Amino acid sequence: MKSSVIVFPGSNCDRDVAVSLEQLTGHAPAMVWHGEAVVPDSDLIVLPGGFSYGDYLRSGAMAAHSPIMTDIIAKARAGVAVLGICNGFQVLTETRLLPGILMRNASLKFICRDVLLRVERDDTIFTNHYTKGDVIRIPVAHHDGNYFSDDDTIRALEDEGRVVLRYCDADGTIGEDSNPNGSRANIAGVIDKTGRILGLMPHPERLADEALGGTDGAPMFRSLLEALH
Amino acid sequence: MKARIKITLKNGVLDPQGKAIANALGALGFDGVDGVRQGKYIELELSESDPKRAEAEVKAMCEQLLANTVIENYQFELEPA
Amino acid sequence: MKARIKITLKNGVLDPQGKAIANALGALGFDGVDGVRQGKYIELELSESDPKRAEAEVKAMCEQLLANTVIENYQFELEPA
Amino acid sequence: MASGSPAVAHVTPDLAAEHGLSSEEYAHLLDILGRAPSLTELGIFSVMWSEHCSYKSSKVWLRLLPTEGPRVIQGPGENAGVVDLGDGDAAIFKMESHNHPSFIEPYQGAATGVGGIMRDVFTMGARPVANLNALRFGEPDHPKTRHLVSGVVAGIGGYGNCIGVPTVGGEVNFDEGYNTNILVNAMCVGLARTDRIFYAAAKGTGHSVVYVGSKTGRDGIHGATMASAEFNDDTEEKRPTVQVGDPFTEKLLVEACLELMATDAIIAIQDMGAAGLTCSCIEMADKGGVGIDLDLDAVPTREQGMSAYDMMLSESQERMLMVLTPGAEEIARAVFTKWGLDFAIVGITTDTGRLVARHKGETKVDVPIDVLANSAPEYKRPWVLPEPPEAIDPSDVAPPESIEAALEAMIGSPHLCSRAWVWEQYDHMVMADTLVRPGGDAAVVRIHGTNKGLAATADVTPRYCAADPREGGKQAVAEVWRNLTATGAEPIAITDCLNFGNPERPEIMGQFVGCIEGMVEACNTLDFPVVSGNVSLYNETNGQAIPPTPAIGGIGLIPDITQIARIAPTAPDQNLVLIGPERGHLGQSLYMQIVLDAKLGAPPPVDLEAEKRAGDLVRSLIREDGVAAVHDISDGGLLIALCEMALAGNIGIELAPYQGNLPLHAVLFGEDQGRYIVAVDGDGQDILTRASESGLPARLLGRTGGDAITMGDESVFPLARLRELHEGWLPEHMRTI
Ligand SMILES: Nc1ncnc2c1ncn2[C@@H]1O[C@H](COP(=O)(O)OP(=O)(O)O)[C@@H](O)[C@H]1O
Ligand SMILES: [Mg+2]
Repeated sequence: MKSSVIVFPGSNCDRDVAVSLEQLTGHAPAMVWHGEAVVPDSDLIVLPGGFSYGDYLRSGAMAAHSPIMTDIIAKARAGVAVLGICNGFQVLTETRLLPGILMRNASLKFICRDVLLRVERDDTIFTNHYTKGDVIRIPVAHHDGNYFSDDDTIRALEDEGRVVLRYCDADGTIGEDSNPNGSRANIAGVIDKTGRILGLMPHPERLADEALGGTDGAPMFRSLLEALH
Repeated sequence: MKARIKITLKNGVLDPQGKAIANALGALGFDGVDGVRQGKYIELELSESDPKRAEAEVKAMCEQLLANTVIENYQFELEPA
Repeated sequence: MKARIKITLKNGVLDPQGKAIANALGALGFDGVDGVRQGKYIELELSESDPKRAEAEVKAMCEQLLANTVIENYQFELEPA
Repeated sequence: MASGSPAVAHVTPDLAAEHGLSSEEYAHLLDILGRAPSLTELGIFSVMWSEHCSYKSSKVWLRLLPTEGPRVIQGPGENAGVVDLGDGDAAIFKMESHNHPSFIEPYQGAATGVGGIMRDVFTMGARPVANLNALRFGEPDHPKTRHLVSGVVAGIGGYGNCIGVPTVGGEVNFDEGYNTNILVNAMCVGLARTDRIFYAAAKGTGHSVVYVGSKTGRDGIHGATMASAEFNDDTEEKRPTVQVGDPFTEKLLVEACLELMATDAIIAIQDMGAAGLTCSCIEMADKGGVGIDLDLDAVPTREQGMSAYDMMLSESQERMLMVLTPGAEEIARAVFTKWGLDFAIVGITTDTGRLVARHKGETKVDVPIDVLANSAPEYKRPWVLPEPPEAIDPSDVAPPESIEAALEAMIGSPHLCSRAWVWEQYDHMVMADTLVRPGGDAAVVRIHGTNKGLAATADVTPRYCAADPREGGKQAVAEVWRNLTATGAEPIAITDCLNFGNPERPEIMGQFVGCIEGMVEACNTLDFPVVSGNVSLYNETNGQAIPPTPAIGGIGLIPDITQIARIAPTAPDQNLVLIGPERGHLGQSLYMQIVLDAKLGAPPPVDLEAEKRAGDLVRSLIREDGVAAVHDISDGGLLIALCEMALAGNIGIELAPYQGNLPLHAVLFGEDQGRYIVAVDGDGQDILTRASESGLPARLLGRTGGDAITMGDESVFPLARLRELHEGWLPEHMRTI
């Protein structure tokens, strides 16, 4: 499996996700500077977490216009798998590859802690190593993770089964108490119509190593390996 | 020229900051506040001096970067330097 | 009444956001931008209908909460509902 | 603004006084220059001789601190301290205060404090890997407190999160003594290779002096803005002195500096911190034994019409000064341009031994560097150390109405409640090496790509220092050592941030001296050298000084990350063993403060020899894989520590009835020092034996199990209730902001 991790000025989880990719897929990704014109031949392109351009103006807004994005958008349309984690998810919504937007958390505070997620789909290239209904523990760390879309879009997402992960409580119940940031319908991750582009706020790369206290993030990388070898 | 741009959230879009401000104002004892919306205000210094061209330029900047037109509206005024 | 409040950074205060926006606009090919300052824009719906009292109220809100007067200036207009 | 060459000046003794120079200091200045200074020169002397830059009141005492040890590569005197972690790894760390700016503008003050301390660390070649912060606020209900807490915490998070360095630890105190003088102390720990450490000494002449980072504005210009206003014809609004942090630029600066540091381009590098360009030039030149000629026309500026005075004294953030090897200019320029940062050659090193600065064709500064750097006044200010209070016998301290009531009041108090509301606003996991997150005794981060861990903590107990500065100074160092030990780390070295009131008052100077003496004793006994630090004096308002607060930050090494102890017991039926003395010391305890509303008596004495034996024992137990969990006992005493363990592990504890002679409340809430609770899978007998072989008291406390803390048949505290109290107070208190 060939993967590339895009490095924007201000990315700061680029190394973290590269470590997970290497450890869990056995292949070190190419680290690609945002100023490049093309992404090297890849099965998977990862937009990592961080604060691209300081997240000034709007999270992900300036990165969405980085030179490399033209090629990423073209490759995504041609079917290359794209994974946007946290800031990467924000970039994907700003480029409109994914619908909606990540607004300021309802608490207005940055929030960093483990959250519980219910896996809504186990038939995607990102989640086939989970089982539908699994409750997994993965950290979030964001200031702007409050997923918003208009009613029509939310309905379409639900109808098309494009919500892949939702914030939940220990027995999988979806409710306000388990919603860390005010996201509509407790949405933590959504996928595009083709099933090749996933954006999620939680950081699977942060709990994919027993030494860090958990491995619930690891199946995402294994899923990708199996689907894309 | 100077451009003064106001970027506001569209109707129906959730505004966590506005809501928090409304609560905080209430807590401070300002009780006649029926609604708060927070947006952005951006001032640009432009070297362009032709109002028509400046207008087209600012519009393009708003569409491409400054506003996210999925959720935001923008409005601007130009002022000769 | 409606209050439209603009909050801007005082002169001389660093504006990292404005700086980054200026760079991004340059990268997008807008090269006639000599300066960018980013501020906040807040709209309030007030139940007060007396302009004098509304003005005093909004001023107090700005001083106490909306603006950080150590680094920010504010300015507002009132508009009858 | 002043015009003309240095020889022509409007400077008067009055203006010198407004710049904070005493008449003796001004006379000394005239003597050094042999003429009146220019305004810019006056500004330069005033900042170089300020307490902040010159340490004039504290220097004589700081010399007492032990600064050497087998692992010390660089002690105090550089941007940060450097210690050896073996295998070519080095840790570089320091703590610094940003108290006053944080009181004026909590978000930006705290944010720029974090930015400043990080620059001190990456200047030396380290990648920052962990941030900590020690915060002191006024009473929770003081009208300013909520606003300050919320702004400071958001500012620390705002900066560190954006840069992508985990904020993994710290402490928070509330006390009326900080009502009008909060303390914001930030610590940064970085990792480097021992053969790639960068220093400030600008050796060699004819080398380019290079400015990188952000542009210079008029922000933060030394308190002299007021004075210089008189010289200012334009009637612009008064310049704000608050600096705004730009973490995005700092992130780029870290990456660019580290990229250039991988080459051989840099001879010397220094961040521009307090007193900006002035201080960085003088320090680099002085350490290298050279002079510097500056061309101020080349300095990147962000505002129109900046004078030499403005440029020399600006404290704009996110800037560095470097001296490059000949011919490396273009390599360096390419790196900084790639990262979108300003890069300018602003000067050259010379053999004149003088700092010369020219602006618009005029010489604005021409001063001897050696004298300027080394002639700052040094004061041995008068000091008095009051008689320490008498120790109070435990049986003379009133018992609570009930143990339940006391525990409820304490665990849900501002002093002992969970700080999760704070650290959840900090990204404490970014870099994916955080092995022990906030909430334990010390945080542990993995040394990237290795099997080694670095433990870090920051501690001091100001109420002990106030009651008895010597004992308090000792205790602060000992507690740091203990918190590191409790994770299994070998404590290596400390940094400090010494926050006190006005040193011109003998009783304040006495607190300072006492704390230092206590620290010296503890550092010596525990082999725990001081490698960097910072002094913040004049923390007082209207004659009301803060409690003496020598914050200590320490780091320790864990050679094998499979042998880390955490505070959470891991299963039911684990036995809990107390190691260390039980004397029921309640003087200056939180029991006394919270339950009896008093701050009386002597603080708990620290027996440093016993401390060392207890720590060494606990560390060996951890490394022999002999324990399931470890927690030290500090604020609030034994029962609070047990509750913290139970809550962390989400498992109850059944305590055996106490059979000794002390009053029960003294046993449960006494703050005797040098103690640990150890959880083990076995019966704990071997630990009792090992302790007695080390000459340490130890006893079995009880075992884990159930969902409550129980004590015989008498008392039951359901965990759920404890959790509600412990985790509820801070969010609830801050909800109303
Ligand atoms: N300001 C803070 N930032 C991050 N972590 C904090 C802060 N304040 C306290 N903590 C964390 O909370 C836990 C308890 O703190 P404290 O009561 O000071 O511990 P101890 O008594 O062991 O020194 C520690 O893990 C500490 O790092
Ligand atoms: Mg501890």
